[in-house]
Amino acid sequence: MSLENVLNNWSKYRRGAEEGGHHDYEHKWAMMINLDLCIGCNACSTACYAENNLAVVGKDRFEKGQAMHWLRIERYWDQAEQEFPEQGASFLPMMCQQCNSATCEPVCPVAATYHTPDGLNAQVYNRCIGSRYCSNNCPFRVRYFNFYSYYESSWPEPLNMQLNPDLTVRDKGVMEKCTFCVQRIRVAKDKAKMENRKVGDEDFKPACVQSCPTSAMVFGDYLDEGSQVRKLWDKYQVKMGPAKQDKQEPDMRGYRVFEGLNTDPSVLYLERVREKV
Amino acid sequence: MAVKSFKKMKLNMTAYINIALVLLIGGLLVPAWLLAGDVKPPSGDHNGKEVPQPIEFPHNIHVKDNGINCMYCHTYARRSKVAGIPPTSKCMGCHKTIATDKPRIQKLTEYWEKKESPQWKKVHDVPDFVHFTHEKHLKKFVFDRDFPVENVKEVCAFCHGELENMTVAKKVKPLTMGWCRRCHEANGGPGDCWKCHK
Amino acid sequence: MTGTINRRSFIKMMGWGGVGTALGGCDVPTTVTLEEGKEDVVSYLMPEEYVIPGVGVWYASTCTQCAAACGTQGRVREGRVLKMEGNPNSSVNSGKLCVMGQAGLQGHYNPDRIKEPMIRKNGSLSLVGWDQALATINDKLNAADGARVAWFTGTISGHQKVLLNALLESNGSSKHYVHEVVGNKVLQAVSRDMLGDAMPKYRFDKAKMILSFGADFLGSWMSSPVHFAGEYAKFRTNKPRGLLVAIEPKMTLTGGNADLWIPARPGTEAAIALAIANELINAHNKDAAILPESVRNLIGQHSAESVAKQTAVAADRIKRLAQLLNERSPSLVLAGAPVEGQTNGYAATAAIMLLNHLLGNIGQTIESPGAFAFAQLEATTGGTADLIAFTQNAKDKNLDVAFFYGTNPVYSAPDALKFGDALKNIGMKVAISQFMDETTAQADVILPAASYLEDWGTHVAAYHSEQPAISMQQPLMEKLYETTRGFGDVLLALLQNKNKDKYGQYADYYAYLRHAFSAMPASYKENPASEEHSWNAVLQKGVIKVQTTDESLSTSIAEIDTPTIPASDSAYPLTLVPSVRLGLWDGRHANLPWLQEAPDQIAKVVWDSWAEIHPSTAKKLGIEQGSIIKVSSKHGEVTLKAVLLKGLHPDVVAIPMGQGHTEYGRFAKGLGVNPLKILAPEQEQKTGELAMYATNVKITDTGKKDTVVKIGSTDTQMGRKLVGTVPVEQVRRTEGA
Amino acid sequence: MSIVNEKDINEQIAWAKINADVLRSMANPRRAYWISVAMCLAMIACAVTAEVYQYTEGMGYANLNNPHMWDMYIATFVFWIGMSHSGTLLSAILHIIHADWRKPIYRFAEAMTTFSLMTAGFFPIIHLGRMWNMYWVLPYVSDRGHWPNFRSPLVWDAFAISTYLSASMLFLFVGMIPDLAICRDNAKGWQKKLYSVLSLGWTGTDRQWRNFRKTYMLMACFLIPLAVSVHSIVSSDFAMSIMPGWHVTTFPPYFVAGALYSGCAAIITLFVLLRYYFRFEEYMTKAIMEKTCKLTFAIAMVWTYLNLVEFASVWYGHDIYSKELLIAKAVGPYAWVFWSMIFCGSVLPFTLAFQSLRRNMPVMFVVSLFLNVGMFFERWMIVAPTLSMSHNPHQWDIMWGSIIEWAIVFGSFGWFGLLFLVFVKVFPSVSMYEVKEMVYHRRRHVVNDEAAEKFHRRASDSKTGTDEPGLEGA
Repeated sequence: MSLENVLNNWSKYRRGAEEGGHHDYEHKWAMMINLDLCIGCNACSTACYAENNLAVVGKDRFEKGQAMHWLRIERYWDQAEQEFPEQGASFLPMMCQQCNSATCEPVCPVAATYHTPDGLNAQVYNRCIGSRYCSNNCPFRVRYFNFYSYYESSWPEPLNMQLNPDLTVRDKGVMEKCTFCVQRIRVAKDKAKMENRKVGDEDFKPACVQSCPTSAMVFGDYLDEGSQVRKLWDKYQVKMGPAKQDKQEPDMRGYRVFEGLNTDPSVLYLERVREKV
Repeated sequence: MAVKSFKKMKLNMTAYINIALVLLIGGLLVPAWLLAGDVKPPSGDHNGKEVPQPIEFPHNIHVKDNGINCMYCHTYARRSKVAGIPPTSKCMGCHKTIATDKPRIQKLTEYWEKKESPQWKKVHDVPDFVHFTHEKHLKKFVFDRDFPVENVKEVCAFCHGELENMTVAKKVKPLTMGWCRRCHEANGGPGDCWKCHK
Repeated sequence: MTGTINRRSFIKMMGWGGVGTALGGCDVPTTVTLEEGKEDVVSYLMPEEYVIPGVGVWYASTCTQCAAACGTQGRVREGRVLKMEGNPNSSVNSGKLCVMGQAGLQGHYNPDRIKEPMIRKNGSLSLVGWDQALATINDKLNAADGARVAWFTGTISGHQKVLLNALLESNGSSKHYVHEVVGNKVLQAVSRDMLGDAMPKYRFDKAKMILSFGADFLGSWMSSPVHFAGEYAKFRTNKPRGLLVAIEPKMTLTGGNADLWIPARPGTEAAIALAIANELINAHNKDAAILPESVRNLIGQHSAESVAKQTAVAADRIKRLAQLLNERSPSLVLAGAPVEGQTNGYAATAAIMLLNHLLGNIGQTIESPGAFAFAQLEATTGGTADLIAFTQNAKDKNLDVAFFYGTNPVYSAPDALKFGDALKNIGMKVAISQFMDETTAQADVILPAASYLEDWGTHVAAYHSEQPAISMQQPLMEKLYETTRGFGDVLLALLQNKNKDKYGQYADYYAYLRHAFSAMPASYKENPASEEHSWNAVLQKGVIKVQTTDESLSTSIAEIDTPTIPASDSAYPLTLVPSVRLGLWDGRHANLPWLQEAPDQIAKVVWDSWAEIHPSTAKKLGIEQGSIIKVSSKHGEVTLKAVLLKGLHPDVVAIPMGQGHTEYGRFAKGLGVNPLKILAPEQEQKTGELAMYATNVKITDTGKKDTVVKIGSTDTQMGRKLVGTVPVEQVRRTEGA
Repeated sequence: MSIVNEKDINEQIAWAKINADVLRSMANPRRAYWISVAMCLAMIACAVTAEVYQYTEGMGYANLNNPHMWDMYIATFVFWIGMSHSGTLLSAILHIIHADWRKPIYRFAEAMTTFSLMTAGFFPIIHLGRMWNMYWVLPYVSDRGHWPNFRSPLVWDAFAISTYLSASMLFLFVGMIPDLAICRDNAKGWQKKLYSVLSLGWTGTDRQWRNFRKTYMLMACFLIPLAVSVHSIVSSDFAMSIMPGWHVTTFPPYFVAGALYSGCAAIITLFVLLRYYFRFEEYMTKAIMEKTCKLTFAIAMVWTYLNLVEFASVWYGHDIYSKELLIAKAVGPYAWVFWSMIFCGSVLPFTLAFQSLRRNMPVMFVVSLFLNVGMFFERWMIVAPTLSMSHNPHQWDIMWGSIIEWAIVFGSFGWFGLLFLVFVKVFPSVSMYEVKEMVYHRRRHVVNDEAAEKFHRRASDSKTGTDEPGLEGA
């Protein structure tokens, strides 16, 4: 962003500040996760490891809390007081929520994390200087830092042949997080552009969505009225943008984690359903 | 006398401080303004060093003398992010018959018979966190503009220099980020970091 | 497009491969070379026209990470396979893939693969060429009496099975032992006797309620996790929404997703089932006439109240379940490992199965898969009975040559079986393996197998989904090590030695498959005119859909001998549950870092073994989270960390399988313990399967403590809404579920 | 005479003696000095070793993890920044309000400001994942044409601290010029050269004095808002976030108060040390100590009050996350830190309320140390618990500093000590000319004016070497 650019677009930045994140997107990638179908099987998480060159940190560093799982499945027992969890476990796939007014963006000293025109919360590895402020300011705690250089330890020959050349292998001192598989998005968009059409639902899926055995995850362009994900957001009467949700049917299942913090996440969760026997 | 004026100057410390501050601020902001206004297409050359290649491939002969299109050999350029080095089979396609007496061609034939391809050295290299794609650039500057494909070399030359006047390729443009950025700003290319850095 | 990438062009492509593997994000000046002439670029010699550098292409194949035979697609770029996904054409997994399938790549690129054949000469292994290795084997085979040659494999199907059978035949041997730790042989036996089909089709999508007695269909049941997860999704999204009740000793993934989870000590399930049957007959007047006299009496003895006393499952809860089953028809009642894994597992499973008869689910939610057109290709599923049989045979010195492929008995056999000693009686042990696992380490001849991403093959799922099919396996990239060979090629080589004139015509297994395909009826070919075209079409789709003839199940209920509840032993008060992790499975995936780092779905522990204990039991024994404890049975003991978990019956201690390898490469070796080792060698009376849930153990605290490496520091949400839960009534109102 | 009306300074001190005493303090270091220098160097060595290891192996060895992305380093950074404030307080604020009792002690306080800033500056750099790129936070002109994110408090930090550092160094230097002239006139050899350059040809003419006064006052006025802003900005590193326990409106004043507090405590410590080592009893008198203590006590009470304000606002607020965090602070794993912070910060200062204790140097020395320990705990309690127990309970985690972190923190004290030790031997740690002023003014009140007048004329006399010894340059 050259200085001129800043000055010319100042009003836009101001508006962004007022509305929380700028909202004039060309696409707005969004997700919907049906927690009633999520069985917590870890397929998405492992798919993420495979697609995004995530480092395997090993037992000791995992113990220190330095694991790099961009997508982790959180498991909770709902009935804490009971002797047996009779209604089973609650599973929550938690990854970067790609907030529209992300709290991580304003605090990065070098603007290594910022909002892309297609509504993604970007992390530019080669710009990152590792101040880790973004992670501190993330209420979901989904930003992971390369505390070590994992290249040798995590991909001993020939494991490194599996590394995905479409995205960078991060080295020590860099923050990273879920990107909604931006490399797939970019390829799909480029392909669509070469064919002079708009990118659609079927063009691509993030690794997690593609692997989910129960199809609990749905991904797409929120701005595309026809997209599956948009239909679902509308069905569950959750809107992106406004601080206050006004559901005609307040009992509808859709909700976003920490809605109250008004970070305007792009991931819609559907409450898990249980039948009392 | 000199000493005296020297002393005089020393006395006035506020002046010193003011000068210092002015220089400090000026030194930062003035060039900033100069640069901020600059959306001219990138200029500036880079004097790359001669890279020895297994076979001293004469671009000049192929491009200038024989007028072969760049994309005839670098055939992936319009289909992929990488332009690609022509496969040995393609070279042999012509050189089975053409100029077989030339030492270079004989060397090539040796490779071909050994069923190996030469270990070329990369000349135009960018860091691994930069994801440049030829495909899109060709689309914008050649196909969308209905630019005559036979003259595509003029477009290639923008980043790769005039290879028609070189034998083996030589890096003659800086290919730095600033260089790319200025071109993007001049031609309305994307300014989104995540276009090139992923 | 064909999946064959010839060696030359692959090697050349590696030049491009360098792009991805370089150190990226780091821009310490020393690691980023922008200088010209530093990196190599190697052009292709003769590129296939479909290979474009920088563009990934998806090829269809089949996953062999477990016996489910899911169809997969692999993303190949510059000759390297980079990512596995499900193949939408396969009705087994319909485009989805589980943890194990995702991690298959790491088995293929694993740094600990065996690269060259080895022969044991006076105790130590030495590298040899294939010719020598095969020669050694053939000499032995030619010398040996065919009846004393045995093959010991995992679940096997498709043309590999055909070749193997041919080989056995040519040896005049019938000794083919199929061993899987995770299997449902007892259930298969019961289904065969009571339904007339070992593997009937379970229609989750039709069922309004599922009552699962330890059937972890989301994890290990029928070893087809992805398929049943998909079925589960249909079951839940049905209107009205399906109701899932799980009765099991340790909360499995299925139990974790149940509407009601009821802990039950292993061995008590049958009693509960009979009590429910009792209720159904007496309270909900189900027709008992279909049952033989003895069975009716048996049911009569199990009133809800009496069973409640024996099993500590409240009587009104049993009544409620009966009522629900009566209301929600059709339903499904499933039996799983904890039921089968009893000395009277057959009876217990039968007692549960007859609920389906009572409820009239047969033909409704349990259907016949129909007869598969190519019987010779159908899967031979494995169990533990063969392990015991094989051990016995070896002990009796009945075996001169034994081949091991796709299974690791030395690891999975309980110490009490003395499998290791038995092996010593075998003249020559041949292991066809990718890794130096425990069994391979014992072998005299080691043949390095190609990974499933480098190999040809065909597979048929043991459990037939809606559309039974032959799933094609094709190489997604050139062999990493030229000196490895596919299983099919090895079989062919051995066959050619025996039967030159018949099998000599095939250059390799690929040629054999081509021939086999061309021999298939024209209806299976997209374009009968062009062999090549049809073949490519098949490879592109990845599956050959196979017609089946409709058949219906024959229901017959024979005698059921009383499923007695195992008496508890005061010296060994707890029952050991060797639980299956969807990931490490039976231990075969312990060398895949991704799966080691993927937390256990319920306990959320990584990289380790642990013993799950209910807090109340732990309190009694003075054990805390992370205490190092000794779990000892009459047949051995293991020392590991304690993890306090509510999802467990108080009389049970659960130790996940998969760890405790003494070999098997850098990622698996010396990590955790192997619960299978301390199992009692009890057998299921009818089927001879190992009774895996019938081992009593006791716990002693060593007084030491260690931190449990897991994700998630709290089990509760602290009243902050991360996961919301709503009653089904509300959803019925809003969404009409 | 009774203790009560003991004077700030004895107005009878001859100016020659002042020069002599101060210059003596700079001359021939004794063994104790060299030992302390050696110790400081050793401590620095520890830190350097630790840092080299961390730089090559990765930040992970500082026990950082998700959620603990910041830790000891930032706490220490805030601590040192805080330390730097009271120097400005004494030298600038008290200067413009003409509290002349500051005169004998402001010089080393001012030095302390500069040095603690120079120490603090290290920590944001050390804690960067890729410190070789740290200059990216500065708006330098780059070919890439992009800039730091001006919305980020960390960038404000970079500006604020560098400005404050340069300004306070300049202020320290400018304030020393007349004294440097005195040193010049009494030094020989290379020292003479050094001081001649540094004293910028000071001869003490009326014009010089006028310019000097103007400059000094101007800079004082410039420095005061700067000092306040710097710590407000540091506080906004936390206050600008949405994390419970950080997102607090009262943080800026709270931080400034805390800063002044720890600074004053540090001044007391150094006061006692200098007074003892350099025999400065006549200049650093008990009366001045009393005033310093009273000042410290007042600030301590302000700090305590602001603490209570914060607790109350959280307690009665609607932010459940902050409230749970506050409770966790008081009863959770960090409780012992929390309560010792309250004790050292709010209870211990009451010792300053008793005159007998105030005048007891050893006691004050110990107390002041504990006050600073308390303030270090305060910084830890600001940084750590929030990260441990923020919004998502799944990621809760308790963590203490690693050996690497402690080594570096430890070494930072060595670095500070070294700078200070060098300072006291190279520069006058008591402002001679201001003490002379002070003495002069006090004398005007007691002795008759002519006598004072006589001195005064001589004082502003530019020519040196008169019958009255010790007036050189003054």
